[in-house]
Amino acid sequence: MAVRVQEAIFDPGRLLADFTKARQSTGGIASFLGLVRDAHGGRTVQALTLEHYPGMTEKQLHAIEAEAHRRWPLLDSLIVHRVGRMLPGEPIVFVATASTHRQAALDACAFLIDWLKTDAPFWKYEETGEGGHWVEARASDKMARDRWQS
Amino acid sequence: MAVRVQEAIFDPGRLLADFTKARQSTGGIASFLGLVRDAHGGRTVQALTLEHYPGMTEKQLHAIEAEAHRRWPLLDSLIVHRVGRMLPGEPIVFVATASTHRQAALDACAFLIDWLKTDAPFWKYEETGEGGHWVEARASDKMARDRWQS
Amino acid sequence: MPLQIRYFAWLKQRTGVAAEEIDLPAEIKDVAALKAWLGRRHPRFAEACAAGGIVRCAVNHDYVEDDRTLLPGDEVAFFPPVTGG
Amino acid sequence: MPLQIRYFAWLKQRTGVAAEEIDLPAEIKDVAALKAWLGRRHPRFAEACAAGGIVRCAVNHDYVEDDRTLLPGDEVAFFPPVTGG
Repeated sequence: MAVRVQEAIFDPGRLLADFTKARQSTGGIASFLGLVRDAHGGRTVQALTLEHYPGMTEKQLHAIEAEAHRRWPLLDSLIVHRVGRMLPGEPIVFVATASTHRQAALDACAFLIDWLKTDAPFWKYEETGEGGHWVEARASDKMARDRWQS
Repeated sequence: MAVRVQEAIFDPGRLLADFTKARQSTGGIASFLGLVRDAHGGRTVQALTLEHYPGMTEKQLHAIEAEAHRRWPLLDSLIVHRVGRMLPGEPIVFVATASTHRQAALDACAFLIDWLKTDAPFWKYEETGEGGHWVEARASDKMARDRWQS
Repeated sequence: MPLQIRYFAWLKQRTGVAAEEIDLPAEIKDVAALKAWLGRRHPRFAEACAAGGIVRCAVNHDYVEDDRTLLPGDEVAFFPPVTGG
Repeated sequence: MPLQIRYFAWLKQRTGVAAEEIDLPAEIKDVAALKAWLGRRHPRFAEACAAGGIVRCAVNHDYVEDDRTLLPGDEVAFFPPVTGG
């Protein structure tokens, strides 16, 4: 189990390779990688800046990760989220889960990214050709999170 | 879109890194990696050999991939499956999907691995401490596939 | 009662400060009352609170509702719905 | 009618051959009849077919049911439920 919040760009391939090493008993590894898109809502995106709440971010991510381990038989998990300014095509977030059962790995990975999107204190500021603005939360993210309620 | 069936071992990190390159418009990439487990049904697994049906394998994988693209707005996808003899901890299969929408990427990735497990002509032969045997199909794989029926 | 207040994202632009240390009058006992009190210092914060559902609150790094009782030394943060991932 | 027959996984061990070219009598018209006919050549293949639900069939690389009509030159494969991934 690990949570990392960092400004530095990361190499998703390297993260997956490291996460995969020496897994003799792991049946499956699911992962999700979020990237900065060059367009959003019909506007060209020149850069994205992620603000966060240091301290609360780590606390919430650890809580979300612990919840995933409570719900599914996971052998390991990893959440890496960047903050600061980044350009289109750059990675923002990487989530990986390992389990002996593929369904547990897949479900837990989807759960982590859904909950992270609604519960971790990050805010996106977009720079477009028409100036900068804070990205608004989407109702669909809230719905995606709520389907995991039990 | 790409399908590869190969004997050679692959590096999942390298596959994800290559799949991620130059994706300015991609919002999310989901992936699943299947690994050889060192135990199965209470027995120690020393090696796993994947037999397949050359020609039909590729045809079925392409059909499954096309079905995923028909169901979800995918920008790209990749299926890599090994055949031949492999050892615990080695990768067997890697599936990746790219979409502007994370839910499409996640769902299509789960769909691909579920359908692949029931529709692609691969057969596992396990070598254990008690000799070798063909792995039996699991009812749960059939159920996982059937939940995608519409 | 001494409290640490923090604002994030566009709420920070509404108040003009990222953080402030305040000494709360004794009659202000919960988050709802604190929001009203802060609204008198920062009219544009009051506006955002009035809009409904767009100002979230955390106390000591945990999400709380408006009825959360405040204690001396609490770190209280206000921010819009999150948009990470 | 000339046909290519292929067997995979443990069915191949039951028949003792991976592939065979056969010349099918004219009265054998579909997969069901072919299975019965092959069962007379390979008693342990007949056993597997009798067990029900564990012998799958593909013609020219597509899954088919027992009522699939056979055509000259078809490649017909028999195998157990798949276990890849």
